[in-house]
Amino acid sequence: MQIQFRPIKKVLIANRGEIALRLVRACHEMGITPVAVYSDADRAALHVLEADEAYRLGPAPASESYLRGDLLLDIARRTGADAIHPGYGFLSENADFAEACEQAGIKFIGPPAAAMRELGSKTRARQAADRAGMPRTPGSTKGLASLDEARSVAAQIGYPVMLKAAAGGGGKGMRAVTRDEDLKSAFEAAQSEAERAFGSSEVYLEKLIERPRHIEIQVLADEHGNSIYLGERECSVQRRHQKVIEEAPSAVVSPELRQRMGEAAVRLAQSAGYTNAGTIEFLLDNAGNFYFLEMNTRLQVEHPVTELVTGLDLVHLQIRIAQGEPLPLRQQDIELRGHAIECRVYAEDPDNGFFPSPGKITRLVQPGGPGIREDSGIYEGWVVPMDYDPMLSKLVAYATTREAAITRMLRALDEYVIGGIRTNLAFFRRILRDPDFQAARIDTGYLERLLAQPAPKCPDISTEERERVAAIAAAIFESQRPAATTAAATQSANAWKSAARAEGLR
Amino acid sequence: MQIQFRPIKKVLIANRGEIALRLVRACHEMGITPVAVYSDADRAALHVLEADEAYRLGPAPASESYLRGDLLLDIARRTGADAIHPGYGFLSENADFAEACEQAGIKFIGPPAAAMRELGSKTRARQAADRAGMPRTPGSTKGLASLDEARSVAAQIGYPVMLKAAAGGGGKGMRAVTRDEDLKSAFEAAQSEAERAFGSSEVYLEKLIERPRHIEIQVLADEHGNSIYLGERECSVQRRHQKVIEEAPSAVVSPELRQRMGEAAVRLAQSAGYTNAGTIEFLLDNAGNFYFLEMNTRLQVEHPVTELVTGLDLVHLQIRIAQGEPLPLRQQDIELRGHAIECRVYAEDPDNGFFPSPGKITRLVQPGGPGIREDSGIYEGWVVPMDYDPMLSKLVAYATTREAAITRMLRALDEYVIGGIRTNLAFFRRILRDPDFQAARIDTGYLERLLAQPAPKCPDISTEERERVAAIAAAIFESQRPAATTAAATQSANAWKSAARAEGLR
Amino acid sequence: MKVEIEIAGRTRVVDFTRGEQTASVDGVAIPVEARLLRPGVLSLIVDGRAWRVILEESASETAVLIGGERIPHSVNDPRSLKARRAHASGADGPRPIKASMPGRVVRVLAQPGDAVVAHEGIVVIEAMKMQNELKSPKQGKVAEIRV
Amino acid sequence: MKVEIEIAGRTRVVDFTRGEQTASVDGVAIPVEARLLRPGVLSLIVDGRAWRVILEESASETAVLIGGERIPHSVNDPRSLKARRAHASGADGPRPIKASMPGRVVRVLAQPGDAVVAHEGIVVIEAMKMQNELKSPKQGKVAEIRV
Repeated sequence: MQIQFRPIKKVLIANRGEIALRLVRACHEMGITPVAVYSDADRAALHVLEADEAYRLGPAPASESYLRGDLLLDIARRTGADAIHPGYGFLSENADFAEACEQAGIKFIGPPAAAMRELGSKTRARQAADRAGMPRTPGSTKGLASLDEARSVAAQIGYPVMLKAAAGGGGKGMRAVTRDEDLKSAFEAAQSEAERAFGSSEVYLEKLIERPRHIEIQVLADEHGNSIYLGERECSVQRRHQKVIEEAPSAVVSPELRQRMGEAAVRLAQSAGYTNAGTIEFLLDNAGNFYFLEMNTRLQVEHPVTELVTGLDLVHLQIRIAQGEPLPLRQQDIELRGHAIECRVYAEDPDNGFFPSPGKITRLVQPGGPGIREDSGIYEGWVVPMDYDPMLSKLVAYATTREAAITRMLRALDEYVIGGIRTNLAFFRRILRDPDFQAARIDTGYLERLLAQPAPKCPDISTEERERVAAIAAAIFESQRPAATTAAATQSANAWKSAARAEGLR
Repeated sequence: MQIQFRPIKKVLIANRGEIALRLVRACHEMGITPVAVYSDADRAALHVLEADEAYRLGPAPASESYLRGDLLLDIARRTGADAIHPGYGFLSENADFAEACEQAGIKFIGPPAAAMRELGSKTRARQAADRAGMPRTPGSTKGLASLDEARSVAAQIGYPVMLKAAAGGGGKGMRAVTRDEDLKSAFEAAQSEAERAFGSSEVYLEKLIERPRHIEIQVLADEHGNSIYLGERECSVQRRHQKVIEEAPSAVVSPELRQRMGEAAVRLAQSAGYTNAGTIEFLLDNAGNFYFLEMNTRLQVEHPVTELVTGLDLVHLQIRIAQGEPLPLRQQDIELRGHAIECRVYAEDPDNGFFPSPGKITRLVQPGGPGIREDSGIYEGWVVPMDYDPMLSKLVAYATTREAAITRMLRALDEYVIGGIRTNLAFFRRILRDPDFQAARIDTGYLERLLAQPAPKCPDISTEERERVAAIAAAIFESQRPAATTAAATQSANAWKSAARAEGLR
Repeated sequence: MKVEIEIAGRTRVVDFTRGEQTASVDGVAIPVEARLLRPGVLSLIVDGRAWRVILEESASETAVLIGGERIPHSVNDPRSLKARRAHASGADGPRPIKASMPGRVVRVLAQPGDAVVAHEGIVVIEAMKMQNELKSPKQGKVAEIRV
Repeated sequence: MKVEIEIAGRTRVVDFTRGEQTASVDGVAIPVEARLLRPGVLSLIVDGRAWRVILEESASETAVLIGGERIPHSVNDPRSLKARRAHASGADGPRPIKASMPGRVVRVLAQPGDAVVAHEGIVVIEAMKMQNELKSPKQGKVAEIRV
């Protein structure tokens, strides 16, 4: 087929937070006009501040704002946007929305609706995997019609098994089953949970892989039939099936394995007529066998680690593909260099059951310097809303080796201060100092095991010394209190002097 | 010779500003204890805040603080530092200080004193260039004994010629001479200026190259006799012989030319027994001939652009070399990928003759996101002292191509706000938008020519629209004035409401 | 001036004199050089060691952040409201639980009068797409629940 | 409220009413949505276009930064000291020159009573290793020099 070049001049960014800002930046870099949208909770967000145009969607709840495809299309038409970038989450994997965009003559920056439907359902994706000759976990490729069918499949592949929702994601509608006796209750529980969560009770059954690593392959496909893979990301460090740390490349993936996984991923994408950026997720067992898990038909949160080791910009490439351009790279042009690690900084309290912690950021000191990239949408004074995902920032460290990337990330974490709300910064320090993580002895169960152990005391500095310093600091802050917010105190040539002034006031 | 591994555990950082902070970071990343020093003007500087130890040197003037080698050695001894990193400027090219360090048993992270002496004097360096069979500008290789000698050399190489101070740098003691009649006055002026600036009146004479590009080669040499080059940097965008923008690679250096220049540079370093990081500067004429200019026996301000295109960390490598480690890389491991551009952000006012502009930074919004690295030592509230070089920050953009790096840098410059003092941020926007810069039609005279032209009006936005928006904003700020500094104003759900409040107060 | 600071259940007496470069902690003198960079950000040099100390104040507690560690403390100062609050929330006596964040109350697990043990769930709150339990800080009896 | 703003020698009347999402400039109404993110940093949406506006206040002038451009202005407000200062420094009448920065005075090029043309050097100041001339802002006569 002959695809002609359709230049994109204005992009509506149908998202919020760090990814919306990252998309605004990419548009500016490409001479494209970025149009931001915002809910009432995001009027003061950076993606609104930095965009060229901005329009209100509605109240804070996503269902009344960022999920309102109709409003988004209205705004796109009104402002004359020729494309919409969905980011991740929200409408990014909604085939109906992608279709509505195409019908409105507005380019959806992502795969065609048909490919999204084909690969969006886990059962249909498993069928596609079979057609593409890609290894997958043993088990059913269709929804289970009955408990009896579940029984027979389980007997056939052997326990332990995993029940999963076909429409699933984020661990919902998932049940691990180790013995036949438990299958009935688990089957029913998974069905009802799936019904509630995704409006579909379809569940299927697959062999449970012991201590698997989560390895995913980034693919790019243009509209001229060219597809390439950009190596893998390892996302084994997870909590409640949510990724916490991602890295590229994986410490255990050899060039040969990378090629086999990459070629399988490309086959799957092509078999489904996939275009633009996508990610194929695999489980890797400790024997080095990989099994297809699912495909994410969008840009991933963790795409920066791939950008750093390949030297490419995935968003720029997404937009160029959407313009009908052929891929500017062939597979042999892709070369991985160095190592990148990403920490997902969340507004949550690890010391208190990872309790969410929205609220005002009263103090912000962000790290910088060599090899540090941060994608975030926060600033000092920003009030983190309670209405959305609690991710504050993606802190990424790049260095020549994995070891150097870890020590660099630790350095950046030590520089980082987010005051006023609780975050998981200290939790990352603990993980990055853990010998198992440093030796890359990780799997999807690693973090739960680490959390089961008591947290080690911080090394180097003695508690006594730290508490002495804390006492001195606390006393000085106390002495400053009356003057603390005045410019005078900030500029005070010497804290003692202003302490004196402060006392004088009493 | 047999060099054994001498692990470095504590490094005294004999510098200030962004480079001191960059060195503190490198130490933290390598598990080394960084010791900061500060003058009275720098007590509140970030390199002090982030270091593990910090000691006062003396009053603000460099001659009483950062140039006091004796104090630095005392502190190093007292705190048990096993090495000193001089950064750039200050004592970094002072052979006597390097010698004093060695005598004190403290490793000077840089070349041996002998090599510094050999290559520090421009005339002796030119002799070394001849021995290394490296092309240089025609002219004398010794100080000119008399005006007559100057006359004969000039006649021999032909006008126009350049008079230069042997101990020179930064354009001081330099005179371009186009006709014999002007030689006498220029010779005397150059001599006295050199005497005043460097305490040596030695001047030499070389052929003036028309419209040269400034191309420099980064070299690394370990103490086992291995030397490599890390490609070139182009620093042709200069003002008053000061670099303003640097990039890597150069748009006009072919792989073949890179190899010839690189190998010549390595030969020179080896002939002088050079170790650690160094830079050989060349002039490149428009016929593609290169001429040795001088060698900088230290880390360069602009080293980050080389780090980004090679994926290496030069400071880490400097420290490893100083520890007696062999280079972890061979020449064939060095590969350039993508393009990096650095802007030197200065506290100066381009609209007012580049008048220096120290003072308090009242507002700071720093850029970030993909491909942006910033090495700086500033923060909101920091008072930029008048006692030192006015460089505030090194803003570096990396992308796959030069074009993409330029648009990315423009994006970052648009995000960047430094309030309270004047900076050259807008000046960089002008340069990066200039067709000649974009086409890499640059030489060391480029910037002066650009400055001779009237500044073009900013594109895209009409003056009328901008002034209307400015008027609205000014009115809103005015309405906020009484409440402006209170937290209430910041948090105000809506500027109107607090405007109302503000009015109510009147 | 003399300030009493309570850290990790221990009271420390910090005494420093204006202009002088030393302070004493529990009677022991130490060389101290302090500089407030901006409100809440303190550069402290104690006997040659450099520290970045950040002040963290919330409705519930005051703390300083040092080298990534969060150190809650209270100031024993009759003038200081914080001190009184800190004492009020000691191990003994009634202890209020406040939701550390806004959210929707999903379930109430305990009733006034119920005896609860430490870390027993009292109320379930949902925010940021997650449900979380507000737990009892100590053993005791639920006095009242306001939702 | 009504505010008169002088920009580039032209006076503009901005009128906005609390709570309403429109403002009028010189009598022309425009949809405006404003939010102050922190002191001096304003997010302004004017008829769908988004602007980041930064307030820049110095002893000598008030300006806003928009899209990298610096736009000095003054507020014609009897209550505003700035307005008076702005008027004082018009093209006519005496115009003071202040060194925009601290530094060492190296040379004084003009004497009181000297006639000078615009941009003529008056005083040479050295700071940050550079010598710089303080130039006359306009043609006229040097009244006095205080160094």
